[in-house]
Amino acid sequence: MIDMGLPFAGVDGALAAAAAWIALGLAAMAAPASLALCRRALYPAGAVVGLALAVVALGSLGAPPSARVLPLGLPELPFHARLDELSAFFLLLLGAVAACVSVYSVGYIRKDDAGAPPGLQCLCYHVFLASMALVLVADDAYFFMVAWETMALSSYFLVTSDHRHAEIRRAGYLYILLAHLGAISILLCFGALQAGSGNYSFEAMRNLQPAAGWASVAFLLALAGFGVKAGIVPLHVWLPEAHPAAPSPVSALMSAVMLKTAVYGLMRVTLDLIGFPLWWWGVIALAVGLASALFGVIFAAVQSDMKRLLAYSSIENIGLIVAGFGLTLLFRGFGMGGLAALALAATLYHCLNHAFFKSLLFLATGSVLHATSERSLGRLGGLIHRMPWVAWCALIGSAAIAGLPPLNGFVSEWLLLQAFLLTPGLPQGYVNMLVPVAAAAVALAAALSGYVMVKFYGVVFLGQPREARLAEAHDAGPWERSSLVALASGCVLLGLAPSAVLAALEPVTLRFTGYTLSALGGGWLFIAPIDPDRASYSALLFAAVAAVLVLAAWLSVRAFYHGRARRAPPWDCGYPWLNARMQDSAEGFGQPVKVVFGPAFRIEGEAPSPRDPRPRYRETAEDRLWYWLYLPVARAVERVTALVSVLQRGRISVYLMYSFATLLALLFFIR
Amino acid sequence: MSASGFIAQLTELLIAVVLAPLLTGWVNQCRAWLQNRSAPGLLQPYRMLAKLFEKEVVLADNASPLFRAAPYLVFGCLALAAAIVPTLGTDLPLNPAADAIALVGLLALARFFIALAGMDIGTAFGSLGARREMMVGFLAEPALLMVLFTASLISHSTSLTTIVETLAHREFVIYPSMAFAGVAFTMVSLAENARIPVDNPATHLELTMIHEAMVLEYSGRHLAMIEWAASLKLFVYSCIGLALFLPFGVAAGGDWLGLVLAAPALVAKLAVGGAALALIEMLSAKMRIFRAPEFLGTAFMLAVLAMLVHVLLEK
Amino acid sequence: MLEHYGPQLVNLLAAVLLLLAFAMLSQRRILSLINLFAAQGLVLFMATGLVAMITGQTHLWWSAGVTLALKVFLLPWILHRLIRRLNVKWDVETLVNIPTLMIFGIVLVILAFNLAAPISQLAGTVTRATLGIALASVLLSFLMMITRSKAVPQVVGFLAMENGLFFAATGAVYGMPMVVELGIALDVLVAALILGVFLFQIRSRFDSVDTRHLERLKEE
Amino acid sequence: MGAELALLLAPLAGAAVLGLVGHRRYAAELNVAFSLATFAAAARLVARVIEEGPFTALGEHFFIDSLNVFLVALTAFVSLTTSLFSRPYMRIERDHGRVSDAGMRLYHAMYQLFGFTMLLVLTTNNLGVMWVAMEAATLTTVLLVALYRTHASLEAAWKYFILCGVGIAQALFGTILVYFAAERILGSGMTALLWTHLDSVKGQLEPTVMSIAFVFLLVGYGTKVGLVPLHNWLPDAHAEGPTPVSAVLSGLLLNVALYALIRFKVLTDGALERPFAAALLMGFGLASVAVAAFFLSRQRDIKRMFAYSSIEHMGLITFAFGMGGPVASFAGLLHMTVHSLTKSAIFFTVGHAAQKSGTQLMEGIRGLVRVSPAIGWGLMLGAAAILGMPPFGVFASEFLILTTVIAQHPWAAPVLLVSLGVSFAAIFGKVQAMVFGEPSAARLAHRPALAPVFVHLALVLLLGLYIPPYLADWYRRAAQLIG
Repeated sequence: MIDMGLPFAGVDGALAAAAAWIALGLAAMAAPASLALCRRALYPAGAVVGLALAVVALGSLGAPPSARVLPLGLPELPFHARLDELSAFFLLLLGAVAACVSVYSVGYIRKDDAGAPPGLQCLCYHVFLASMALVLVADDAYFFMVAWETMALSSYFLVTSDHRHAEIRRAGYLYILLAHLGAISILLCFGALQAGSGNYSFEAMRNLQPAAGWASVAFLLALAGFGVKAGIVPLHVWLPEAHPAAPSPVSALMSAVMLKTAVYGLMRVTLDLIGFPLWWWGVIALAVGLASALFGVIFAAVQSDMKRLLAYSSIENIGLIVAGFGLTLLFRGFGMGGLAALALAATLYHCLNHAFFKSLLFLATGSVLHATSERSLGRLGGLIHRMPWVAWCALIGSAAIAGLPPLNGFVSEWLLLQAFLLTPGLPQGYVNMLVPVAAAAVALAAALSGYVMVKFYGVVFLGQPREARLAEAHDAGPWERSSLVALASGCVLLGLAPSAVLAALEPVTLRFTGYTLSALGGGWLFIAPIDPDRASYSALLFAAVAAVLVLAAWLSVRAFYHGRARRAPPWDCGYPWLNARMQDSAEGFGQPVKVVFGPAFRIEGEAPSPRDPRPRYRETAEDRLWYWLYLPVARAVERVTALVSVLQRGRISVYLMYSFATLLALLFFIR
Repeated sequence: MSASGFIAQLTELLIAVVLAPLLTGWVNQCRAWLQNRSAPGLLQPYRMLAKLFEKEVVLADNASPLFRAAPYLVFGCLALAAAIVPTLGTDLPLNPAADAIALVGLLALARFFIALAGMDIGTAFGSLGARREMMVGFLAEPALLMVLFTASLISHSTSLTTIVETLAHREFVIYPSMAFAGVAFTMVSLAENARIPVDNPATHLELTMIHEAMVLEYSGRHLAMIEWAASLKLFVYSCIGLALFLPFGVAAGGDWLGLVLAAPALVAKLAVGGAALALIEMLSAKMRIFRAPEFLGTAFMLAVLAMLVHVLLEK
Repeated sequence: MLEHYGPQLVNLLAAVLLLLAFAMLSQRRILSLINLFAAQGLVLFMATGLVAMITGQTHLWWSAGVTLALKVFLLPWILHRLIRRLNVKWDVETLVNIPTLMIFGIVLVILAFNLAAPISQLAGTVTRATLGIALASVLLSFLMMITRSKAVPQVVGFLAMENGLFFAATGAVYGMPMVVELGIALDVLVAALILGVFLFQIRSRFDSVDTRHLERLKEE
Repeated sequence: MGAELALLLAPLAGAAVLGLVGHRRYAAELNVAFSLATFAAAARLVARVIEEGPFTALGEHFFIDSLNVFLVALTAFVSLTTSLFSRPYMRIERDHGRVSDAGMRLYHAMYQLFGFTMLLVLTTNNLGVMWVAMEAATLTTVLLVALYRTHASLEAAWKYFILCGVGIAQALFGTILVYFAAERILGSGMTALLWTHLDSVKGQLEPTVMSIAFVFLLVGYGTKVGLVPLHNWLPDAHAEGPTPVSAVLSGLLLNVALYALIRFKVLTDGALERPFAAALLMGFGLASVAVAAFFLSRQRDIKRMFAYSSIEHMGLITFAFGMGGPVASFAGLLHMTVHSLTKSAIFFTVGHAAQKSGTQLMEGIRGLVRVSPAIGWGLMLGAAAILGMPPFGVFASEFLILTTVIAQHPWAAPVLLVSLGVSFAAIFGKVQAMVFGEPSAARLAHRPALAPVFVHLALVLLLGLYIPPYLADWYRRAAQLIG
């Protein structure tokens, strides 16, 4: 396990990083209109800070928790900050991703006179980063909520930075509204946890043991509140709207890190503050998570906007994470520490992986967006020839997110499935029944994500360009390139060195489940979560052998035969008039999923008649939940409003009558 | 790893790579007999491979490096898969490196690349084939995984060799779950190997073809690699089937005699299996492409059912 | 003699006050409404004076004087000028039918008495019974304001309510301290003046002082 | 001695002077100067209370303690900033010909007089005088609301006058009853109306009388606080008066009325052992929050919408005081402060926004950040603050209130949840539409005064992150007083 002594307490380092980010943001306000300032100085500095934060977090993973009280906040309740293993892990994630995204932003931000001035965006960006860091180190309810809502507000401003488009405004509104509702529910969760003691510091909540009833209320409130931010079904509606609306670096940050802060909050409340999860909480989390996973991936498969597709895929991954977390709770609830450790490790591992490949893909879409100013899959294609760097990095990202060995996505799914395979040991009949179904759902989601990624990559980067102007597309600049490469290599490394990652995760699992994985065997080359005889996996060996075999095949073909190749127009079964419109469109590629999972969608569209001279085909697959859940609520509110406004009809004698009636009623009431 | 293990591993790999086309040939021959046609020679696949290797490659103008790399990647993946599955002995050094889940992942990796290669040229057929292949994949892959899970629930391990040892070398027990799993596995392997009733390797009808549509643009050595990979895939699936359902005769760790005896046993089992496959193909009719999801959905459900049955009856 | 009859007289005046309140409640014509208001002021003045005589509290004389000046002369005069200028002098207001109004008024009176009864027992003053009547007249003038749709009657009702309050102060506690009395009186005067100004402005805007024209600000 | 006198005399003198020269060019500066003087006096008073603690002055006619001194400071401060804001604002109004010379004179005089009456309500020790001053405040603001002499403004002023006049009359009856109850212990005369004396003997006050009295006072002063269902005058008056007046109305007058109510609540609680006043306050507070929240989403006039938001927040404060206890009362006082700061800031921006786009209807106001970023961001941040978005101070108080509610009265939590959610949806949706998007606004004749806006928001932000110890002590002491 990694242990590098820090000269100072980890929490101070984290707070310093947050302060530095805020300072950078404020510095941008010195010259809000100057692009050069942000590009030359602030974003690079931000990247450095992110790197430093990552180092600090890595260093304090092994170290004992460090706490600090700031002279801010409410009189009785100053800001408590504390950095324990869990915070350290998520801070590591934040720092690494933030560094890459900041580097990318240096190359990404352009002069845009219409949207918000660059200085303002820089401010919001860095405040966003800082608030996420503060969320992760906050150690009392008030500090946590302040950081949490600041995060929501700053990201809202980032999402709406180009607010001239109505749909972007709508997306931002939906986002901030749901975020606020979630925040209120989190607030109430803390209110339930402090149980009338009036002490809102997490320390106090840790110490006092709420009654099971209150604890369950708190858990459900937390699941709802953090679930909104994480985007689990049915609270996900804001996510596919907001992520595409935001500038790509922001989408990357939101998807890669912000969703994880919600996971962090859920873990913090359940495993740490409450401390004694009940097993049925795990069942709920499991069910919700799997539902989100399937929902997300199914909807991702039918999207025709590349950023929406990635947003839905985020819902899927978060679903898997929540499912893994539910499994952790299940094991904890039945007191199986070792298995809980396994599930927790898988969950955290997947958080890390998702942070890497999802930010990689979002940044890649950002480069595509800049090169082609096109987001719709229907007008892209063949970019692997125009922008090879982006294309190859994106290939790694896609393979990783599809959960293919030997990349990182596979490792976490492998661990997760292992955890599932161990559930038959549970002392609860119905849960045992649940397991095969759950495992099947996970497998199905994984396979479908492969489908989605083939669609995404194939339509964007392969085939023929669907528009003429894609020929002018240029590859990403050096800054963007370097950050893409960094993230891609991150995906590879996380995939090839699982034992190191698991070692880094040990302190977390040790603190929250009392067990570690490496204690159960393995070694540096193999990972064997339970025991080597039961299951083991060595990405390195695996990849090496595969590479050797591929190379051997190639070389021997070269050796025994020849390497001659002739270029010619595509054959296409001899059909001579091939053009780009003959390829599958994004909708076409989604068709099988629409057919197979028809009931999940609310499909409407029209097909052209056979002898239509200019045939047009339109089909939209919408989210049923929108019509089942959200619109009815809105209508109900409308109705109540209409009812209430009867109070204000403008006639003065009626008003007088109100106060008269009130008076008389009260006079009766007291007699 | 012991020397014997290493040798066993190597021989397994070589046998797989060498024998795979033979299996394909054998299946075709059986089918021809059943359709009482005069069959092509047993070695026909080898001849075809040799011919293709000799021919020069004709590449589409806009073929990307991915297109050229894909055949080798696919071949490598399937070769590795063949190496993982215990066919002769169970003392394999590669075994701890990759278990059943990794095996499925490996097959998925191969599918991923072949599908991307199919989309690379941007022809109507290519993307159509890729789409259908992935459609088959996203139902077949989890089904296969569930089948393997059933086995690993029985043997409390996902490592293939442990599974085989459990099934082969303990006293014989009847596992009802394995019956479900067997049916599911058969359906999956039919679909995965582009066999009737899901696909028909013999035709190039755009209405029906899946696998062939993806590889239409390939020629020469690339096509050869892909064909070889296809027969390797058939071989791998047959071996998985044998390992799960007829694991008898596989040598336990490191006894040379066992290894020597295992080889003929394997050949015999493959012969039977191939014949059975041909028979199934004979008896069933090609189904419409959108019936395929139902077919595979059934397989998936059966596999899940198998797990449930295990949890219910065999605890 | 005075000690003996004084309280009874005060109670008598209180009864008259209540009677006047009912009269105002049922009065249709604005002109006579104002006269009734003036009469109420007079009764109030007499009551205050009487109490002052009984108790010999000097500041009550002051407030009696103020009442005379304000409620009997100044305000009625202002109102008279007002209605002449607005020439709504002969305006007749159509109200909800009077019997129901009467019944409701009686209910109010009962409530007020019930409410005041326990308090009056505590009162150390000779005129303890008057509190209930004062409360009743306050509520009655409130009711009157509700049932009137024209502006001037509402103003009158407002001022009548002030009368009731004054009477409550006098009857229950021999009047508030001087400063407060004066302050209240001043407020009432200013209020009346402002109301006058308003009525003219409203009139000049909508050439009518019917508050039914004042119903534009509302929620659809 | 002296500070409190200056505090009252400065605005009075200001009213007199501006009554004469209020229409001159320099009148606005004079207005600012007098407000500044008032603020200076308030500051001195604060300093004195900090060092000496509560004291009475001018023969017990005035009483300064931690409860009212912070309100005095707040009032003086906000009226100062508002006068700064009204300088350019009223000039623009005058250039647009909406206000005549006489109007300006009236405006400035009444502005000062209004300040005077509020300070009198706050500082006086005599409950009768408190009533008189409250009525006077009504009268002055009535004139201010009617300033434009338009149909709407006259209607609003009339309703305001009648409703609040009647309400205040009930309050007078309540005051008389309190006097009645006190007289039996303290004897007839002035002392029976002095709050300090009443407070010392509150235990012996007759319960029945006090409960009836409190009902009348609640209906009376509650009308001015704007508690549902006595609130009907409030949206009209806020929407139709000049914006500076709306700012001081909802930023200060409501607070002052609530202050009066609290003074009586203290007495009533002392007299009754059962939590009678508390229950009433909680009920009315909750009703106001819920009803106002649902009113919000139908609004088309921007000032009207924020008027309803004021009702909501006053309801929340009342609810907090009703809950009582150190935390809730603390939160209520904090919320009073941040609400008046934030809401007045919002009205400042709203005023300029309306002037820019020449309409108060929200569909006519679009894309403010593009035309003038300062106004746009001011409005956006102000709205975020008033909606309880951290790190603004409103969140601090709402945090305390909500967490206390969950712990003490869980049944009320869902109501508050729904209301807060609905009001957030309504206000934020409309504000976003006004601030963002394609602009629809013109240039202004005079440079808008936005310093006040950002000063207020900065203060609110500060209170969200850090509450200075002496301020916290005030709140605590005041909270103890309220109980």
